[in-house]
Amino acid sequence: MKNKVLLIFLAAVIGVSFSVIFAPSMAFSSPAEPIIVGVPTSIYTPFGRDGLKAVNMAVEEINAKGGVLVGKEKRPLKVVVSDTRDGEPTTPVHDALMAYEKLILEQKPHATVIAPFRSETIIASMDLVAKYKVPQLQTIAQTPQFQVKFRTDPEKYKYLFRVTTDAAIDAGYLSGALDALKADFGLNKVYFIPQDTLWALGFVGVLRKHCEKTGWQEIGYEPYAAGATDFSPGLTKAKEGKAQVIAMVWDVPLGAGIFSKQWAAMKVPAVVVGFVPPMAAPDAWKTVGKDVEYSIHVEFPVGASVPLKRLPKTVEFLDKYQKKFGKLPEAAAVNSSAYDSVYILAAAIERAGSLDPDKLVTALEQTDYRGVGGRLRFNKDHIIVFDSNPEETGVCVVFQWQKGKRVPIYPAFLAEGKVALPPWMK
Amino acid sequence: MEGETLLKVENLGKHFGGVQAVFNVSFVLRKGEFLGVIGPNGSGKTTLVNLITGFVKPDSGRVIYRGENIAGKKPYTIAGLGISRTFQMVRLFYNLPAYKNLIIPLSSSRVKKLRGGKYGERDDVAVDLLDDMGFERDSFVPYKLAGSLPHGYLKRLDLARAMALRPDLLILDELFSGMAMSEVASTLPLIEKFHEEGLTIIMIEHRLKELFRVVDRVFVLNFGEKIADGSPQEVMSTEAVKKAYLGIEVEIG
Amino acid sequence: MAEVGARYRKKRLDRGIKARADTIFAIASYKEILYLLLPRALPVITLLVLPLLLRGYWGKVLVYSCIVGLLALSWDFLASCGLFSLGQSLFFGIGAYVAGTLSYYFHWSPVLTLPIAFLGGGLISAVLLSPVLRLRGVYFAMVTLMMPLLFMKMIETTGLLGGSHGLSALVPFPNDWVARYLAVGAFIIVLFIFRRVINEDYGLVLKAIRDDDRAVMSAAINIYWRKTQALFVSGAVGAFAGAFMTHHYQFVGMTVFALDYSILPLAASALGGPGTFAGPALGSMILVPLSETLRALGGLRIALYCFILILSVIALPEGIFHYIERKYHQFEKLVRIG
Amino acid sequence: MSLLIYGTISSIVLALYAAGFSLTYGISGLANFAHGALYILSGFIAWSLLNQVELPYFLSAILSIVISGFIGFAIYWGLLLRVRGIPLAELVVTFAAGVAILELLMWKGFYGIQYSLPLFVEGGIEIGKVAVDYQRLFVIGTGVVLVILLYLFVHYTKIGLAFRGMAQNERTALSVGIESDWIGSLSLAFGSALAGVAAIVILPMGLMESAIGYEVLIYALAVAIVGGLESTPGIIVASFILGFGQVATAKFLSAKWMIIVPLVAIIFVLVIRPSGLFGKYKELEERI
Repeated sequence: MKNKVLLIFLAAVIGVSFSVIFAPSMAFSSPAEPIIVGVPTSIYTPFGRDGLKAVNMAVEEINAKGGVLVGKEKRPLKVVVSDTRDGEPTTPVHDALMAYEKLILEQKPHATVIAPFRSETIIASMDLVAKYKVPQLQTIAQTPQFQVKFRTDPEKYKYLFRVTTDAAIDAGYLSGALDALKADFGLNKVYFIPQDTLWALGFVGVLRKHCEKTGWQEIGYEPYAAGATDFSPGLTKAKEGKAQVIAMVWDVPLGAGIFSKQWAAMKVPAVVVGFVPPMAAPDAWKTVGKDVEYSIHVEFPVGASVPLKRLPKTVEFLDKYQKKFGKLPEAAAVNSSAYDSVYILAAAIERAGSLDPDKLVTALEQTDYRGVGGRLRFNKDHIIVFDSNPEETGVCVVFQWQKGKRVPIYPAFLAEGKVALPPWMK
Repeated sequence: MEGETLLKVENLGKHFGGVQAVFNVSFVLRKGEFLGVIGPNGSGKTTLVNLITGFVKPDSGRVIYRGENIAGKKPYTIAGLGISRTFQMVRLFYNLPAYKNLIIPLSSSRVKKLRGGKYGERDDVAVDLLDDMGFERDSFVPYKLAGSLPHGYLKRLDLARAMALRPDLLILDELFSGMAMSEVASTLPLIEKFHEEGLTIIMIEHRLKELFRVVDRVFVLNFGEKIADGSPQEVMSTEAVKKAYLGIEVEIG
Repeated sequence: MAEVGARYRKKRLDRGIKARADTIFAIASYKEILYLLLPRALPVITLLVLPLLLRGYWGKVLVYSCIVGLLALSWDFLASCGLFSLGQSLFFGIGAYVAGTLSYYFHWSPVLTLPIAFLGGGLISAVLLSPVLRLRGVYFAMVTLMMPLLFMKMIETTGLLGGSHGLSALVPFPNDWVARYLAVGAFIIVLFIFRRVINEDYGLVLKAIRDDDRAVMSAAINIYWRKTQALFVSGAVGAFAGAFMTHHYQFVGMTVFALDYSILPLAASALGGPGTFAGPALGSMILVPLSETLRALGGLRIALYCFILILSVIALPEGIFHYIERKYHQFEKLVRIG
Repeated sequence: MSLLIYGTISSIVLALYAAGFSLTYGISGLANFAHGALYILSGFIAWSLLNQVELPYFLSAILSIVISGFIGFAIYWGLLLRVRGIPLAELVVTFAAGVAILELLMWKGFYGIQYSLPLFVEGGIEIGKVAVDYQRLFVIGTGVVLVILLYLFVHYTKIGLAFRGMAQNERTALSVGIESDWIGSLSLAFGSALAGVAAIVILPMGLMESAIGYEVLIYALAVAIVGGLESTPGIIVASFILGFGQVATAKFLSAKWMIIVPLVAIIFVLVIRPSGLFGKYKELEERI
């Protein structure tokens, strides 16, 4: 009997699958055919999840204004999502690529935004994108490998754009904060704990150079595996070496969370400076605890999660976001990029007056857009230029937890307060 | 009968936990000899076989076969040297046709050497062997699943499996246990035939009557120790053996 | 039919085409020849035609099905001699990295890397796992489960072989057709070779080892050596699958050791019926397209495999292939009662 | 000093990972591959009880342990009963069940910064200039207590003795009226509960993520293989070898080489002594 049931079940299954295989691809035509915007990313990670929300927000706004002008007719935008699951370290890259490929081949998107989460997936997907010629505006992965590979064959990889910062930029901003600490309080002992992945190492590499130049004393430098679950050795060394600053760069939630808790528990008398999402998140005060107080983080680009009085656009964006979804985005990174990238795409389409990928690419290359992240223009590597003047380039911001609030402290033109030293260090 | 020494066991010993299964056993086996091993239940007969054939590693002592010590060698190595055995509890492949059971020994490197097993030929060889054992080649018996055969047939299939190796020394571990009288009567001549063809045989048996009819020499184990060794008559007349086999009187035919 | 059922009853009979042993047939007519050939010819023809029919994405799915099929076959080959692996991804990954490394550092074309990965992968797997062969029971499964996961972590943390970024922009196949027919071809060939071998004396011995290794040992056969050979064959096939995917996606990264490549073949085999090769092949041909139709479910797919796995292990241990086979060889007729 | 302390800690963590697994296996020969899944699952159960049902922490901790015990029990009667005695089938079923649990957790979106259990006691102390937080000390305590309790349990309680009987010889155990399925299910329940205990004491040190489930399973297996499947002393020794090995590598070499330790240990042990340091060498040494 059981067997019968099973067989029926299987028969049904086979039926379904094959009917799907031979079904013609759904191409319904309406008066104004929508422009398909693909979102192939890992929608379970904070970055993917909140980025997707931001994208939907942008799309709704544009459609509310009647859509995008392609040649003569106004066409609405339509978002199609495909979960690459590559935020989970156990997901095979091939699987993520298949998810991406499925999106391209079945939904026929005219362009994609956000794009996969893990660096290696992005790197691997570059060949895919080049093959299918679907412009991609990636907003999460920051690996320097992107430029390296891009330069090997700019013509082939021209369909790839990056609407977010480079690790080097973020680091540059942080060095500013370090300078402030040095100048104001004479701190000069630093301990580095980067996540052992290319972008983080690049990030910290820049910091180290800066520290050497400006006379910081390096107590230690210890990269940890991205899957690390115990930081006590490093923290102990930092404590024994009397480090005053712990420079930490980590994006994997698990390790970052463990670090935050261990750091808090071990009462290491040092300021954490860097990029530690759980400690930078709006509700870190609750999740990690009061110990996040005085920790200093960089946000790239501006408007990802901290409203800045000096940049109204960021306030506007985050207010809209909060109204729509109830709470601020979790990660202090890239959410505003996702939002901007949709507008950049729309503008480019209108300039190109067509959806032909090559025309679109040329249009995208001419992008000059004043968005949440500042003034956004691509360089020859198809990466948005970031520097320190929102009138000229995209910008980032460094903030510090002070009395349960995230106070921008650097750069000066964005600062709403001065960097403070924890009482237990005086 | 004086022949060259084939197997020489020197104070072999083995205990499982507390139990001393085999204790300081030594004996010599000449080529072409037919040795019977008897003893009450649990006297260590099967363990002795396992020790010689390498299924159990000895704690002490040596097993010298053709001048080299094979104690502690792997079973397949020993079998490869030509010591073949049957099992008290037959070990066969019940989901294979009877004749396919013989393919396994026939495809061993030893047989390849001796017989040069070309593909396809093996099936015929197997059927021949079974025919000798009384599985008529033209009946359906050899092609039936081993699992579907009666116990007597299984025992003989096991024997055939052992013989398929072309052994120099054949060890029969209670081959007759559970066989019907008639089956025993039909199997015994086979074994005698092997012996006459010059095969050296060690036979462990409870059915002393049949045993004594065929063996040249008997060797009695009790509680893992050798208590007697010699021709059937003299062995059965010794006191120790009488005590071991209390109440069993055996007429020697 | 009710009133018929009253006076008649169904009777199942085996078709009387088999004489004596399984291998010997008594063929009387073309009909019977057809009857024997059809189940073998039909799948082959289907597989050879499908690449022409399927467009776009489902072509990819077909390829992937074949790759999983290869893994399932290699799993079944190991299982046929009692070695139960929970880590086909080990073989897959080894092959993938062998091919990837050669293609990345020396820019060798698939023509070279595939065969090298095939042989080398088999060799490495055999050497790596041979110590475990001496152990019974769950050891082999445990070790094969951990090995790939540890390798994944090792590559991630030490940064060897491209580390977590993997090796990309590798030499691709000349075009999609080559890829498709290579996958399908390899799949068919392996399937038929395995099915043939397992019914030869060689396969007989392997199965015997699974059933009763002591009896096999008493037949002067070095079971460990045989098992190692099986390991080599299975490893080689798995490695080939990995190498293929490497070139197909021009990328190899640490996730080639991911659990998916262990579970899918396992589920496929359990579903189709282990020990028959045709079963696992069939299973993967069902499971992969199914999982693609369900891709929208994201992570839930893996859970689904697991349910299928459990279901088939508990409810239908023989697998669907046996069931179909039995049905094919039997015919039912109504006989009058009394 | 710090090597000593943190070595001990990570050793005991490993021991806690492996304890449940080897207990189950030692008693009923069941290799419970759902172990890791149950570990992280009970963590999430505790979390939901704490944050959604809003029970007190202590209560929800205890409850989650009990629940995971019951889940183990249920897995036995629900899934394993029909395949009991076929080791590989058992293994596949538990393994699949485990992966299913993990993937379902992932799918339900148990992923992100907010999922973490609070520490039992905030803060820490200094032992000879080495800072240790109370949570980690607590882990050590739990580990030690657990081992002692297990010993007492197995050697002095009726059911414990029944377990040992089952472990030594199933047939005789049956003949003296110990019911195999009953024992089997209980052993699984106990193993799962132990996984729960481990989760409750260890998880507060970090975040929860279903991927941890796999890691726990790997380490449990690694310890079991190195130490020898069913031997408790083996487990303890093995976890100390691995634990100290890892911490030492982190200290003297670099943190990123830590993972190599178990891999090397396993390969080494498999080559030298395949059945593990303390395992009985079960190749052919049986009467036949």
